[in-house]
Amino acid sequence: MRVDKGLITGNQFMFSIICFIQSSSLLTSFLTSVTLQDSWLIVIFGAIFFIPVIFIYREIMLLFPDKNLIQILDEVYGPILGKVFGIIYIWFFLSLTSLNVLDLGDFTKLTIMHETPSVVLMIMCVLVASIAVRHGIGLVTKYSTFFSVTVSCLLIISVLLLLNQIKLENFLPILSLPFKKYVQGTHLITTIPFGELLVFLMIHPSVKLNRKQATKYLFWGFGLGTVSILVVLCQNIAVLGNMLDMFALPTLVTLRLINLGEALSRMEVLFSVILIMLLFFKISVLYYVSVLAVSQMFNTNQLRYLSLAAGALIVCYALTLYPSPVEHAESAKNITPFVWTPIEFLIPLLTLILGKFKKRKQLKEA
Amino acid sequence: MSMRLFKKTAALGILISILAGFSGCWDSKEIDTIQIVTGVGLDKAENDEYVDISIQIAKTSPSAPGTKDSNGNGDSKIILESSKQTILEGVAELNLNNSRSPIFHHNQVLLISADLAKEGITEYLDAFMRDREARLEVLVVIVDGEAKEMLQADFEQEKVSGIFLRRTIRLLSNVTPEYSVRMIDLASRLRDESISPVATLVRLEDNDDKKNLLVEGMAVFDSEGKMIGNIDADEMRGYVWAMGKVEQGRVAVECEYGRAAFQIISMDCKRNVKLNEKGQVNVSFDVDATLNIGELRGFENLTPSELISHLIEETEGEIEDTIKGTFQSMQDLGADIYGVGLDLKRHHPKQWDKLKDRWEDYFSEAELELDVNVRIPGTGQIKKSLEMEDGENES
Amino acid sequence: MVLLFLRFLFRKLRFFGSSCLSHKPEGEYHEKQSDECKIKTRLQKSLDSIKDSLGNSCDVKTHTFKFGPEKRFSGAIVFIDGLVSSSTITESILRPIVSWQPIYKLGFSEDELADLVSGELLCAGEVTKVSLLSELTLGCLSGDTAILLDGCPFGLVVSTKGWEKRNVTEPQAETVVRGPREGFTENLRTNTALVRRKLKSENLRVENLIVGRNTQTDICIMYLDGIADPKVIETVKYRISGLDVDSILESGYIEEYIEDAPFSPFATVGYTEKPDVVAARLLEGRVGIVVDGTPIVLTVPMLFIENFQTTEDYYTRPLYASLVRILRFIGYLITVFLPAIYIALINFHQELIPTTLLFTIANAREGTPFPALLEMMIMIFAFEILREAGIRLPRPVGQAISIVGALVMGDAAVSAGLVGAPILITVAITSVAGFLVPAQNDSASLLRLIMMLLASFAGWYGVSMGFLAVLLYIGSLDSFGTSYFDGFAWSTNLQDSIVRMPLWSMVRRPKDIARNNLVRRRFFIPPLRPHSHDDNDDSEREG
Amino acid sequence: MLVLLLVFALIALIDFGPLVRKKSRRGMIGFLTLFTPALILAILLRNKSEVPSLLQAVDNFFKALGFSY
Repeated sequence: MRVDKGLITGNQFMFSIICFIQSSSLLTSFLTSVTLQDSWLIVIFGAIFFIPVIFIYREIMLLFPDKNLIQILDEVYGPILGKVFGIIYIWFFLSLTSLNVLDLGDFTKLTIMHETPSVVLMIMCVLVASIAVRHGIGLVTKYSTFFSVTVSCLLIISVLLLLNQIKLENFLPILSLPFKKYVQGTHLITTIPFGELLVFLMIHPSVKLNRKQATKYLFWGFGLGTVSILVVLCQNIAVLGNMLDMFALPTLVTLRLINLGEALSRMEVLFSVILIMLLFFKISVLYYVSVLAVSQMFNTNQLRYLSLAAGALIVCYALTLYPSPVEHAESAKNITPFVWTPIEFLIPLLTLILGKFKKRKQLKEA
Repeated sequence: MSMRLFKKTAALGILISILAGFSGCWDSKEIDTIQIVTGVGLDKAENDEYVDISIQIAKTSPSAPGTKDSNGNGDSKIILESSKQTILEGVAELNLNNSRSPIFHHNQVLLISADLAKEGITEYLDAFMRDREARLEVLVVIVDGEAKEMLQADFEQEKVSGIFLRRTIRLLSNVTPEYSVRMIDLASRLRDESISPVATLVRLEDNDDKKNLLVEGMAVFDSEGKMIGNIDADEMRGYVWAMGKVEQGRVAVECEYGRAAFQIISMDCKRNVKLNEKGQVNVSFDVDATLNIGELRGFENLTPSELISHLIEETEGEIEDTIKGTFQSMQDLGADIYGVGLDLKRHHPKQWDKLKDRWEDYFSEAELELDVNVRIPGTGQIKKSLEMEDGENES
Repeated sequence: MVLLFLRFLFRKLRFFGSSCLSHKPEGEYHEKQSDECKIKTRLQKSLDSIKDSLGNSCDVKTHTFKFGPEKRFSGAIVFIDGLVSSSTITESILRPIVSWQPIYKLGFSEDELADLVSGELLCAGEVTKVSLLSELTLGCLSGDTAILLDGCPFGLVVSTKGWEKRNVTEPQAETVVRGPREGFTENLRTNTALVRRKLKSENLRVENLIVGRNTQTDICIMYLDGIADPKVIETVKYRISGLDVDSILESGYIEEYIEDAPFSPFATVGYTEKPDVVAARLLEGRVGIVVDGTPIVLTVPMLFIENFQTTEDYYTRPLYASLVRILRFIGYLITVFLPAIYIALINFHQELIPTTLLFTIANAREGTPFPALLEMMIMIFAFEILREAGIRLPRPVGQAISIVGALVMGDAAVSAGLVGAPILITVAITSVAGFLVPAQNDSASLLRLIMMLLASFAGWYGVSMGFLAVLLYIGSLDSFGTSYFDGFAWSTNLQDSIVRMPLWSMVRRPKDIARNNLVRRRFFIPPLRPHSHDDNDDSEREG
Repeated sequence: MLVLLLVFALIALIDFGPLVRKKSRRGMIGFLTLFTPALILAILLRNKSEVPSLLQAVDNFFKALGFSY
């Protein structure tokens, strides 16, 4: 039973993928603290390692064109096991949203509003996001083009403004870190920014995609998103050099260093607001997906009336996640990749294999 | 549908009003309740765990904007002082007994007195890096004397000496970015043991009542942040030329024919560092500079072609001596301000690990190969100076 | 105390909610329904009943006459003086009937008399035979003449409309530098004729509806068959004909009754006074609603972008038109967000202001008593009052009031130290920028207040959250099935939203308005050169 | 504390009312499964009592298994 009848065009789907990946370029501090000046290499490795996973997602999308993830799980694993996996995924979506809301709260507190308690910032953001979620997928992804184009222009402007402070020799020495760091870096980048594309398995039913379109939109979205992460990372490395792992938010510090005379300096408030809007887009997509998953689990189509309750749960859950931002960064670096790997790679792979097997069986019977 | 929309918006409105009412505005600081800090000075207090903090605040005089203070006392700045162990306590104390809270966003410059710098500045920088309000592009300046005095000094161009300092140093940095040492540059050099930090050194000189500022050179620090010496104005030029990226400046040459002064159009220095077979560090600078003849005195009986070739030799010699001189004095101090170690680390990380712990000694025995080539394209507006012979001129 | 207030508010909401939901008709809803009675054969009796149903008002004129061979038959005409043109009555009705000299033997009864008179005698364009008294009175009231014949159960209604009409002039509100200057008038027929003159296509449909019990206003729905979306036409007709209201005096009534988002500050029904705008919108697949008695014509469905489009964008060169359109977008953003940004800057993020400017602002605000928010609100209300006063007063006086008032008041406030100079400049820029997008002036002043409150509460973050909330709210509205604002999504609509692409490249109509007939013209890069003389040069610019 | 309850009451009013009016049983269950944990968490957080975080528990579990850098 289709929970949300909203239909979006292929372009909106692609641009929301781009926005989704771009918004995680804001919080690359966990990556740069692991692999200092080779982070840009890690992004390329991560992208290459992630391409097979995108194939898995695409196959699942084409195998079940009008079923979202929860329905797929029910159909492939049967009612009991399907429900268990469904609950795992709902917990995954909820904690992803809460993590991002927590990041937003910390980021805003660090950049703009130093004394305001981050709870108020979170509540305001979730409140506005609930407006989008109440009106379904159409509204959530409607402004994806607008956001991604604005942020791309912002990136280009900030690179131009920082041109005089970019020192290319900050990229040296290349590949001088122990191999273990590179493995950790790649694993980190494939799970945190890229792995979250799994949520689009919940959104694909409202985009009528054939095989060619699915490939085009998925790969173009993923490609452009990775390119923009690469640009942000190279800018941070080039400007900060060896100070990269000292700052909690390298992107913010790079923006603070723009100083072209009296007027064109101290402008990071301007830039950080636009980055916050991008993070808002990611939060509203994740928030929508969690509400969709919950209402799909109870297969009720009263999606609108669950949004505020889910919002309250997300904010409260976000407050209980980690006692302090330092702990949050610490565990995000070391443990979370392992926690997300099964959810983002192993279970979808298993689902695909079982799904193909079931489909072939059905074809034989019919 | 419309009825639900009305109830929803009304409810959301109430929610927001509850939120707003109950919360109040944390961050809101009305503009007339703040003081704009334009300069911070750190001095050595009597007993040595304390540090004197003095803050320069631009007084927004209630007189109508635009009219200069006629009475000439020109005290458009207030100096607040306090003396505490840590900077935060000092600022908190300043905050207490005064009607407005200082904001550090517009702080232009951080002055540290030389004798405080001798004991080490790393721990003082930490407070400025961590505070969200402080900017990272604040200039760090070492004052040969009292920092507080510098803040109180009153210069003609700019009433507020913080801004005056920033503008003078900004002018200097047109010559080369090396002159203006920002907080982040100093911190990155402090943190990286392969390069030793430098900071601009300034002295306040007051002839009769007029005070003016003399940029004396650079203060050199070791990796723990203690000031171990300084280089004067001439040696500073040697350092700056060796770092490359020079866009302005002048070179004066004295020789038997007369005196000549040149303007530097551009000067670039390529550096590479390698270990020669004896395990000794070999540093090679090759500098190529384009100079314009600014002024010629003497050189009577020389044809322009001879003049040009002669001047090229002279300038190459002059540049070589200055760079060698500075390099030698740095080797005596054992402070690698050129970043020779940094280049080694970047290009040959493995060899750098071997030399890392005793880098000062390796640096002080390093031998320098220098090759300078100068090009003099133009001679300004006049082709020949007045006394020169008229000969065929192919410049 | 808060709880008390909240309970009172919710009781009010529930009352207001229930009354609106259940559509229970209240008492006064039923007026005196005139009883449907047929026309009586006795002439005098039906004349009297018409008279008293019209209440013997002084402008109802009746005239009885005798006609036919030996003046055997008698008849009467009823009309309302002032609505009819007396010359047409005498010429096309009285003269032929009275001077009727039948030459052959009359062998017919009284009731065929009505057919005979209407068929042979009357030389008027529109004659309808009616059998009910109420139709007769309705005809009289709308400027026609009612003819009653003694002994005949049928009456005749002849259209003799001829009241004073305003001729076609240039509309005051939408002045234009280049392009047609004619505007609609109050008369329905003239308006439909003006649009007909623009769109000489046979599939331009004009359908008539009558709404409003007391006003009986004629409403014409105009659309281009095949281009307009049938679903939209059907919704418009359903919503208008379903209106059971007592009066429609202006198209604004219709707009409120049929719009999709009644409580929103954003109008989701477009209105204009110029026929070329209506024609352009009909060509794009919209439906026009012409209301009798008002020059304002509604066009449905409306997009948010239409507020930023003016007719001149399509008549001037595309490059300049795009620049002006971007300017309008920036103008709208300024008028909504500038005061809020100013408050956020000086209260929360002083580091964004360059140092020297910060000193001047601090100097200017040294003595002013009010906090920034209150000061800004005072000034904005003052400017709103001045603007409204400027509009209401007659043209020359109004202009003087608003400019002089603004200058004098601003200057006095600054010198008195009540208000800082920077705030005055901000408010002046805001109110002037508001005129760039006149259609959205009402929503801008409302949003401005909300943004100011958010700015004083949470600074730049609050403003950005407010901006997102407004963006999402606009995105959630829809007007007659099409989404009100498509958020500059990557589609062919981008050709005419932020920038106006050249006409020859705008091949498709707006995607979600003209659903079934998208292609509008063939793509070709002008100029079209005839093939004959350009064989030699290499341009093979194929159409 | 009062404001917290007021806010949650408001959420219930806006969302739970229509659900009841539409008599969609599953919708109500879904709402309650989201609403009650949020309310409990909020009350716990409000009076500062220690709340064990689920994600940290999962992290420690994975760390115990040795899956960590």
